[in-house]
Amino acid sequence: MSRRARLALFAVAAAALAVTLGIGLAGLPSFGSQVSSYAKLLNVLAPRQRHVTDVVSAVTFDYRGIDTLFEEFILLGAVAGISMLLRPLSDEVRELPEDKVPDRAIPPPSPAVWLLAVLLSSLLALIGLETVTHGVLTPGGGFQAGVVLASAIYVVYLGTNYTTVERYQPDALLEASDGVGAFGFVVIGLLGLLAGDVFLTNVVGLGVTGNMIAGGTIALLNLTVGLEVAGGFAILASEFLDQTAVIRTRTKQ
Amino acid sequence: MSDAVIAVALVWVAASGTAVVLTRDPLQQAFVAGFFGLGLAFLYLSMQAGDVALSQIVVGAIALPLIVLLSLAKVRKGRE
Amino acid sequence: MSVLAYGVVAWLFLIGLYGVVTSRNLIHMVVCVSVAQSATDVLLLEIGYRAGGHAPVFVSLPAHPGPAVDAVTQALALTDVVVGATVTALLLALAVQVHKRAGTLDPDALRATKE
Amino acid sequence: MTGVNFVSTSAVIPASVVVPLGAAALMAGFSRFLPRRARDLIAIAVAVATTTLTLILMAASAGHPMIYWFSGWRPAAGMVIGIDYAVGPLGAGMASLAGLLASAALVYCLRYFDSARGRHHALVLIFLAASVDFCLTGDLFNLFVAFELVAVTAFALTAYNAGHPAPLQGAINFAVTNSLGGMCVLMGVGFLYARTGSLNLAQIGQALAGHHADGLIVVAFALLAGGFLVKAAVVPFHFWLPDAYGSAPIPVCVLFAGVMSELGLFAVIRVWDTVFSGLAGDPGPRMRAVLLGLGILTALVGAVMALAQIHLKRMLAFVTVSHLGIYLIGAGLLTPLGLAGASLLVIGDGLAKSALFLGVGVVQHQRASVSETKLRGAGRGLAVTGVTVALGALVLADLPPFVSAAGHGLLVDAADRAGLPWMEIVIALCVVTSSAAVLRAAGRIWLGWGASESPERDSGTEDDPGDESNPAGTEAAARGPGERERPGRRKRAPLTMVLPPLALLAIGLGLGLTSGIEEHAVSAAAAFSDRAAYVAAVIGPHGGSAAARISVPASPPVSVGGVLTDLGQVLAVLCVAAIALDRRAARLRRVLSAGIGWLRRLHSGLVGDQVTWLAAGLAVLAALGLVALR
Repeated sequence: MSRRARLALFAVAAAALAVTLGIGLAGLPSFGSQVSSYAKLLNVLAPRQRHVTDVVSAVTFDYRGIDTLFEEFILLGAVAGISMLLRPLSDEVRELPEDKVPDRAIPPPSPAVWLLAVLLSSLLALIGLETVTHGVLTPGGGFQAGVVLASAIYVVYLGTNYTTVERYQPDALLEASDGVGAFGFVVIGLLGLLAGDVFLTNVVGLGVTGNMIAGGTIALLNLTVGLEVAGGFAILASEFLDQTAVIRTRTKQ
Repeated sequence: MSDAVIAVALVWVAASGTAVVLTRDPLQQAFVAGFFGLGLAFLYLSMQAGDVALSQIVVGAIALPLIVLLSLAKVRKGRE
Repeated sequence: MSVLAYGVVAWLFLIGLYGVVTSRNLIHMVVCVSVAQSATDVLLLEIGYRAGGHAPVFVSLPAHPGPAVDAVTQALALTDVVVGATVTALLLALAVQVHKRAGTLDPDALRATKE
Repeated sequence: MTGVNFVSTSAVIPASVVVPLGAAALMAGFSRFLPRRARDLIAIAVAVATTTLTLILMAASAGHPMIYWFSGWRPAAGMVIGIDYAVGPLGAGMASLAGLLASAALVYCLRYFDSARGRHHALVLIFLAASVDFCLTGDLFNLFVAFELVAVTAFALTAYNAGHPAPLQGAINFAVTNSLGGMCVLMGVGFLYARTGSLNLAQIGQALAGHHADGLIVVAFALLAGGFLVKAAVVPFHFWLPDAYGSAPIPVCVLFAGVMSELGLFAVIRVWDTVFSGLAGDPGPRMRAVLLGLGILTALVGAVMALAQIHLKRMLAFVTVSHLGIYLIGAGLLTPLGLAGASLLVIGDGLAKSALFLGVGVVQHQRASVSETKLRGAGRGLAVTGVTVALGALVLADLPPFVSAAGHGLLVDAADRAGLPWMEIVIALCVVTSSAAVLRAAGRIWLGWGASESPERDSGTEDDPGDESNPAGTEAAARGPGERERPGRRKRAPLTMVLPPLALLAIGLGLGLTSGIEEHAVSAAAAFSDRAAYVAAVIGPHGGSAAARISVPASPPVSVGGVLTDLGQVLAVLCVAAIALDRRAARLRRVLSAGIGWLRRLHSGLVGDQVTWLAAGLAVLAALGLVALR
């Protein structure tokens, strides 16, 4: 239909949708008035039963662990899908920036930029590791740390020109870390089965509440998710970078 | 006091969300989206949701802007 | 306060829909989808908020900390942020390829699947 | 029955999900190091293993539901803490169908995907694991996560041919509308959690039972049902399906046409039966009217649009939409008999539609076109595929010995018992029209009948270059992956492309001939829709009321009348197809196609229009919900 007709229909539909959402939202308990008994129970149970202080990571990795397993595979599927969509197709060729202009060398980045990149990426890597290891104590955890670790790799891209990145890019390592992270989550889940209990049971020693190595499989799952998310988002960035810098449609010589 | 902070965060989020939708040029929109993501993180923090605020910061400040800008670079490159 | 809190959820969702329907650029549309996605996160966290409650992190708390906020809705919102980020990345990859093949980013000009 | 502990700790239940996920993780991580042939074989082996696991679950859960609590968190004092799988025969049966179609698609892929370096194997396996989770889960948020996982893998698989505009635009329409649908589902989950404080289907249902539906519950139902109906491609949410299925690669169409949209319907009925059916004021009859209305509308629109298509894959996409309407009619009767009929139809038609897509894939691979008019008389060398396509069309029209006929019989009987005798005529009309479209295409391609249509009807079907299938056998790495020489009259189609469709039809025939298939289906459907038994099984004895023996309605013996109506339907299909091809009836065809011009213009393929229809549909659904639930 024409844009005007679409806008008119959308105006009516949006008004009706606003009324619908209004009715639904009006039925909610008033803002900040109550927390469900399920949540109160978990806030009491989790620190005692799982020796963790960050109840959100206990709920994410233990009480509702199968949700997080599928969430990790949403990320794995999306990364596999994007690397499939952005692959060089039959009418495209991978051409490094220099090959286009053979006579003129691309000016190397100034050493100051490279120094800053090295400092920043090591700092980001440190923050990432700290976030993942303290996942059971304070807010943070596998996913957030993974993206920070991936950003440590992005900063290296920014610090150098693309050809050095292309030469030293550990594609196989990133894909392997993506796959191993997801597979690790499944293996840790299988520990429960091997111990004769059900899938994803927390069979590893729970440690002492308050220190880093606590919560049994919760800490381990944090590590595997961090590994997978770091690899995944690094692949995401390198795929988009490849599309922008390297892949060109084959010129008909 | 915390209700006032949440109210400010809510207004910030609503205003910047509208701004994100109304800026038609994708490049400018990327910056407003960064501002919107920051507002969301501030709102989540004011509602005592540390984990979600951290992941919103991480996604909104690192992952999405990089991918949007790379897509724009590819799209702009195709135009010359 | 409830009207403002829940009103922002409905407003974000509808303004996101408006952005998608009236968009003239696929990348603009993808960011509008992520705005609508954030409405669901805000709703989940508002449902789990407890006035005067502290974060569900039980470390170095004052003597009488009072009630804690709902940790389950935070776990749900966490999953939702991940889903939103991955769907946005996938849509951007599609947008890049559409521009390469169809030469335009205007959704109304994409006629390959016309009846 | 009370006090019987349904909790099961058999490792088969988690294995049915963990096996494909683990294999997918390894495939995605290490596909560089595996030779291509090894990747294919591993993927097929894992898909077949998953199918056997789900079949074991279907058999084991025939008597009573098996409840599996993950992470060991069983309900404490009637309050659910962890996430459970409530394995029932119906859910496991749907999961087995998903496994079967995934295996058939992967076998077909041996000749097909080559330049994706094994990543599409990981996507298909994750899609399969998500479908199994979708069918078995007893947790509402886990249902949303499975919904998103099926959607994400489906977006990527649809746009595999990133070199052509049609698959990309189909994937964008599919991705935007389905992710907006996912947001609606999540808001519905949020509302129900705010009201009942639980995310478990049984506990929410128990908390809502007996209460009157206020504004929040009605809007929660509208959002949940709306989101799932977007995936189920019910009018007015169906616009994305022809764009996505019409341009996706063939093996992906096999997966989608057979099981993906049916998952949406399965979720709507699961949520209705378990959560909302216990509301006070007996909303059943009014909700039946809403669901039947949507089902009839979808069946009619799909059938009419299928007849108007000449692009084979878009035609099959509209046939899928039409049959989804018929399944919604069956399930929308909200009786065990209707649900049993719908589930047998889902299995029988799912196999037939997948066989048709595979057949079209052979034609596309050998003749590099999917336009019916261009392929007129080009079917000479592909006799086996011609038989498959014709037989598939007749099976869709409920040819007696096949399992679809049994499903159709149950559905018609359920409609009669519900006091809707005219429903049989509506179903027959839609089935005949959609199958006639496919038969007309088969007649034109293989027998060369019918005038070559005027080119103006040829819009939108520029020679579909098919997919980057490699010339048979050679890994043409030198010429860049996927390079194909101009396809002239190729030699015979490879066996791995011709056999899978026949195998699927044979399975449909085998199921149809097994005695007692109707009884199993009816008892499975009865167990599925019995809310009290489900709540008692999940929350344990002190939770729900006594699980009374499920009253299994006596399913009708195969009446001679049933077989006659099925045969009549098949004959009607042959006549309509003949008329459609007959030169003399050209004027009739022009009048008819002019009549539905407005409907064809509505399917503009623009994502802006489709999102507008989504918003309008949601508002209408909320209004209907208000009427039905209050």
